[in-house]
Formats: sequence, structure tokens, C-alpha cells
Amino acid sequence: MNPLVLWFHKLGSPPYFYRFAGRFLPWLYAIALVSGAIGLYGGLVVAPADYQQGDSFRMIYVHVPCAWMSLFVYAFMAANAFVALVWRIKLSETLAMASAPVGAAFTFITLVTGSLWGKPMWGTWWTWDARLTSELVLLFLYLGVIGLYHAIEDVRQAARAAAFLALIGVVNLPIVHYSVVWWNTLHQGQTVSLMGQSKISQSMLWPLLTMAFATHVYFFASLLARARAALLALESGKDWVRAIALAQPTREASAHG
Amino acid sequence: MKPGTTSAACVALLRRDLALTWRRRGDALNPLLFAVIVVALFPFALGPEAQVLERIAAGTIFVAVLLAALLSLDSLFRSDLDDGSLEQLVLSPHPLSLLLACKIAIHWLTTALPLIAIAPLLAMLLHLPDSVLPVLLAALALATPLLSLIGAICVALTVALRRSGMLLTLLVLPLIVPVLIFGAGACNAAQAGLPYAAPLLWLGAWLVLALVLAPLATAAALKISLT
Amino acid sequence: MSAIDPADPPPLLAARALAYARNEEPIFGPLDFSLAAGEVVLIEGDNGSGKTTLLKVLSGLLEPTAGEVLLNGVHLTLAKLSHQVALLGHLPGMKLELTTLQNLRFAVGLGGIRPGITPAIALASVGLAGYEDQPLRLLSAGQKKRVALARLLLVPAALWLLDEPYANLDREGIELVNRLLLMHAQRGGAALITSHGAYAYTSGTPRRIALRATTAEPAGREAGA
Amino acid sequence: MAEFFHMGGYGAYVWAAYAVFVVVLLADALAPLWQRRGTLRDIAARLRRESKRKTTP
Repeated sequence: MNPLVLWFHKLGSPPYFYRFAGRFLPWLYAIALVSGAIGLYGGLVVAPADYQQGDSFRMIYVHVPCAWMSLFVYAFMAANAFVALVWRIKLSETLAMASAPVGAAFTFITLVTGSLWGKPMWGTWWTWDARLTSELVLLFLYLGVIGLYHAIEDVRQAARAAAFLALIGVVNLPIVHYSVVWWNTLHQGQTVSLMGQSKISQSMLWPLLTMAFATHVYFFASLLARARAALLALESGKDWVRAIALAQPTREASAHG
Repeated sequence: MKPGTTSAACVALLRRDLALTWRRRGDALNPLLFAVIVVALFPFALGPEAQVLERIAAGTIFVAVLLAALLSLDSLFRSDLDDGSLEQLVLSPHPLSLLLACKIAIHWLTTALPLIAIAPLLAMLLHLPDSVLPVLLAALALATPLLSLIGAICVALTVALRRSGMLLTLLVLPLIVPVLIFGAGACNAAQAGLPYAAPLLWLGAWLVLALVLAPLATAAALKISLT
Repeated sequence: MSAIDPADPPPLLAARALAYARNEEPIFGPLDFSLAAGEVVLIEGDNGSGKTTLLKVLSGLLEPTAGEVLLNGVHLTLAKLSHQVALLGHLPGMKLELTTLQNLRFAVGLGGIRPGITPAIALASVGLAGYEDQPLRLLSAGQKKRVALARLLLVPAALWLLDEPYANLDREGIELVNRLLLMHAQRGGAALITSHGAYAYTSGTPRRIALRATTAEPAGREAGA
Repeated sequence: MAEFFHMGGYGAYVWAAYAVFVVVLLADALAPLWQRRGTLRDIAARLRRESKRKTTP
């Protein structure tokens, strides 16, 4: 067999995935932390103040990467949900369910930072502009997936039901977005966007892209950590989990991992 | 030994569910009562001025009707699950999606249609201009089947849960937002003297799409929930 | 595999290495058996040995974790169910508010009807003649069971999967079940019935399949209980 | 330095946004850690109890 295909087959086995993810996790966290620090330094110190919005524009370095991530994570979750439902791969179920809380966290940050930006700029904490409203609906979708997953007792069945809901959400999201845009034009809502019309300069752009990179890496780190925890709970009857559990007290003392 | 035809199965299901609804006809009044109560609460909260009520009439009626229909959705498959009829439906040789479409149709006929019928009364309570009433009825006629169809998917996902009320609302809410925007939007546009055909046509297009896809999705979701 | 002569018709029902697990806990299996037309097979096992789950898997309601179910040599999946199976579970699948006749008419509409029988005849042959217009709610547990048996008579299914058919029945009812099973077997049908051993199919000497609590763990937890 | 924290009058908003970002993601990062540790502790405790059951019938 092709070595890459073989590797994917091996990765599908929970104990192998657990070890593999455990080896990668510290590196992912480190990369996310370092690139995040560089991005924040660039955004807070190096980048000049925007000539229209002043220093308040510096919020985009957390707001915009999180907004991108909220959609990216949903796409990732839906892709895994699709694989889980069609090919019944247990690892995909785990990955789809592990990405939901991370996506909800990013969506929440997007909403709060958007609101913090809105207060000085629009003079109000909340405005029903198309982007914020779509983001709010996205948060509800995430919460629905998480809620359904935790409400059903049988873990595999819960994952499959929640995965199905995530897929319905994919069909729904563009419809929500365009209907909210239409609704906004009807009501002559806010049209000022957070990015503004001002052309973004090079020294403003690179910190943004660095932050986007950092949040992506962070997502995969959190995803792997959550998938590891979920696999332990899911396979608690298996020998490999018992071995880890029994070895735990001594290992916990030296280092986690 | 031949199984019966699919149309015979659908007719049998429609007849049985209609007979059951007739036996429990007292329950059918609950959504109506709920919608009237919700609408009646608004004047108490906002004051009785006709201009204020007129401004919010269409949206309030829409929300009240959608909530009433949503509350009744919870029981869509409940009794069939409890007495094992749902298993028999799944095991029958006919396409499950078609049988479920029949059940959804019954739900719409027995809960949403009466709600549309009392919409003129609700409109009168909130001083909705008479000229807007036909638009409201058309929008409700297009939006309520959409709610029944989309809601059925979510009910199928939560059917195995004992208490699913709040969760069901959370699942349905994001899916129903566009329907609410366009349905109430059409009424508001008509009230403001703006063209209102486009949102109604969009609702119609979605309804056609949902009529085809939602029963299939409901069947798939139900199979996930029953295993 | 090689023992099967290709000229022979495939058995009505065949299970190959059939196993089911819930949340990684094995419920039953792996099981290998086949059921030919005209056979009645008894599945014996204690409470919790997976009898009900086995019937659900055989009917196609549950996907097996491993192995396969063949109906007349055709692979059975949830996506492609067969109309040749009638399942009588713990839940009767009937409406208490409706009359016996209304319930049976619905079953016929859903599953089709065997030639030469009507709902009224079926009711009479389970000893409920005269109860046609009685709502199910007013019947006793044993009478409800009889209505469920009448449904089996009506529906054109070759394979009956009966979960504890003797529960709630008096001596006469037990004889009725045995008579119906014999009749079904004689006209080329087959049946798989579960029992925890208190009552059993007595006509002839039926083949028995013993289900024990999970075989996955070598020590056989709780098997000694 | 004070000017840096002042952010041209928007300091409160900017720093609040960054604080939310850090706090939420930190909570998100710690949750699986705790969950994994709790699961392992539960399994270990269960195994200890089960081993007791086998030795004293």
C-alpha cells in the first residue's frame, strides 16, 4: 500500500492518534504562542495608528482573525461531520465534536470584540449589522451542535446526530447571511465595516496575517488536545487507555503529556 | 405475497393521524390559545396606542405564530416513538421520507392552518392595516410549512431525548431566522408601500426546496436517532 | 461457506459473524446461524443477554457492529430494508385511542395484506371476534397482545421476529401463539422467537440458539450470576 | 509607556478586547487538560476498585 494511505489508516486508530497528537501538541502550542506574541507586538507597537479610526483599529488584530477562524472552524467541523456520516470514521466524529467548542470560543470573541469596537465607533454596544448578526446566528449554530452532542447519552449516536446538525447548518449559513444583508438594506442599517474603507498599509497587514497564522495553529493544538481527551473517555474500556490511566500518577509528577 | 402500494401506505397513515387528531381535538386548540395570548401581551407591555401597535403588528403576529407552531412540533413523533409505531414506519417497505412527509403534512394541517385562519383576528387586535392582511396571510402560508419541514428535521434529531423543549428551540432558531426575516419583511414592505413580491418569491423558492429535501433529511436524522 | 451447495436456495435468514456493541460494550455475538423456510427457532437467554437487540439487528433497525445479515441471500441494511420481515417487539406499535379494526387497517395499509385474509378474519382467528370496534385502550394486556398477533397474520412477511411473544398471555393464549407459529411454518414461513425460558414453543422440537452475556471478555463477566 | 496603554483614548476598549481574547482562549486551552486528567483519574479509580472486587470475592 502507498505509505501515505498506510499512515492515514494508522492515524485512524485511536491509540496511535493519541500518541501522535501527544508528540505534536507541545510544538503546536509553542508555535501558536510565539507567532501570536510576534503578531500582537506588530499590531500593538509597530503598526501606526489608523488615520481615521486612531488606535481603536488595533482591535482588528484579535477581531478579524477570530472572525476568520469562526468560519474556518465551522467548515472544518462540517467536513469532518460529512466524513463521519458517510464513511463512519470514528476519528472524524471525534474531530468534528472537538472543533465545536473551539469554534464557539472564537465566535464569542468575535462578537465581544466587535461590540467593544462598536461602542466608540458607532456609539452603541450592539448594532444589527449584517456581519454581527450572521456571527450571532453562527454562535447559536455552534451552541446547538454542542447542546445536542451533550444531550444524547450514547456518545457515538450523539456525535452522529450533532454532525448531521452541523451539515444542515452549512446549507443554512449562506441563506442566513444573504437574508440578513437584504434585511439590512431594507432597514438602511449600518454599512460601516470594521475593516473600514481605508486602504490597509503593509505595516498594518503583516501583524494581521501573523495573528491569523497563530490562531490557525492554536486551533489545531486545541483540537488535538480535545480529541485526545475525548478518545480517552470514549475508549475507557480498552487496554491502551487502562495502561495510560494506571501509569498516570508517576507520569503526572514528572511532566504532562 | 406482495406488499401494498406506497400510495396506500400514505393514505393509511394520513387517515390514522387525522383520526388521532380528531380523538385529541382538544389539544389542537392549545397552539391557537398560545398565539392569542402572546399577541394579547404586547399591548399591555407597549401601551395601547394604535400607531405603536400598527408598527409592530406583522412582526409580532409572525413571531407568535412561529412560536406556537414550534411548541407543537415537539409532539410530532413523540407518541409514535412511545408506542413503537415509529419502528413499524421505519420497517415498512415504503420510502420513510415519503411517510414522514405525510406526518409533516398532517402537522401543518392541524396546527399551522388553524393559526393562519385566526391570523385576521390577531391582525385586528394589533390594528394591522387591512391592505396588509393579504400579504400577511400569503407570507404565513409560505412560512409555516417551511417551519414544519425544517422543524421536523430538528425533532427527528432530538426524538430520543425525554425532555427536548429548550434544545429544540435552540436548534430551530438559527434555521428559521431567514424565514422570519423574509416573511415579516414582506409585510413590513407592504405596510411601507414598498414592493413586497421579491421576499414572498424567495420564501416560495425555499419552500419548494424544503419540500424536496426536508423529508429526506428528516428520514436520515430519524435513522440516526433510532439506532 | 464451501459446505453450501450452490444449487440449494439460500436460507431465508442467515447471520454471519454477527455482533453488536454499544459504546464499545459488546451486547452479543459473534453469532453464526441460518434459518430455513418452515423453521421456528427459539432464542434463549437471560435478561440482558441481548435478545431484543439481536431481533432489532436482524430486522434491520440497528446496524450490526460486525458481521452481516442475509435475507434470501441479499444483504440487509438500514438503507435497504426488506418487506419480508415482521417484528413484534415489546411495544405493540398500535394506538390506544383507535379501535382494533382501525389499528389493523393501518397495519395493512402500511405493510400490505396476505391474499385470502381480512382484518376481521384475523381478529376472529386470535379469538377477538366481536371486539372490532373496541378501542385498544379498553383491552387487557393479553388482548392487546392478541391484536398484535393478528397484525402478523395480515402482513405478508415470510420472516417473523417475535420478542417474548408469550409474555402477558394465559395458557390459551400460549397455545394460540404455538398454533399460529405452526401454521406459519407449514406454509413456508419462518420465525425467530425469544424467550427467557419460562414458556416455550412446544410443537415439535424447535432448534434453540443460546445467547449468553457478552463473549468478548475471556472471563465472561456476570456469566456466573 | 502610559501613552501606549492610553491608546489615544481608546485604551479601555482595546485592552478589554485583548483581555477577552486571552481569557477565552486560555479557558479553551485548559478545558481539555482538565477533562483528560479527570477522565484518567476516574478510570484509574475504577480499575483500583475492580481489582479489589476480583481479589476478595
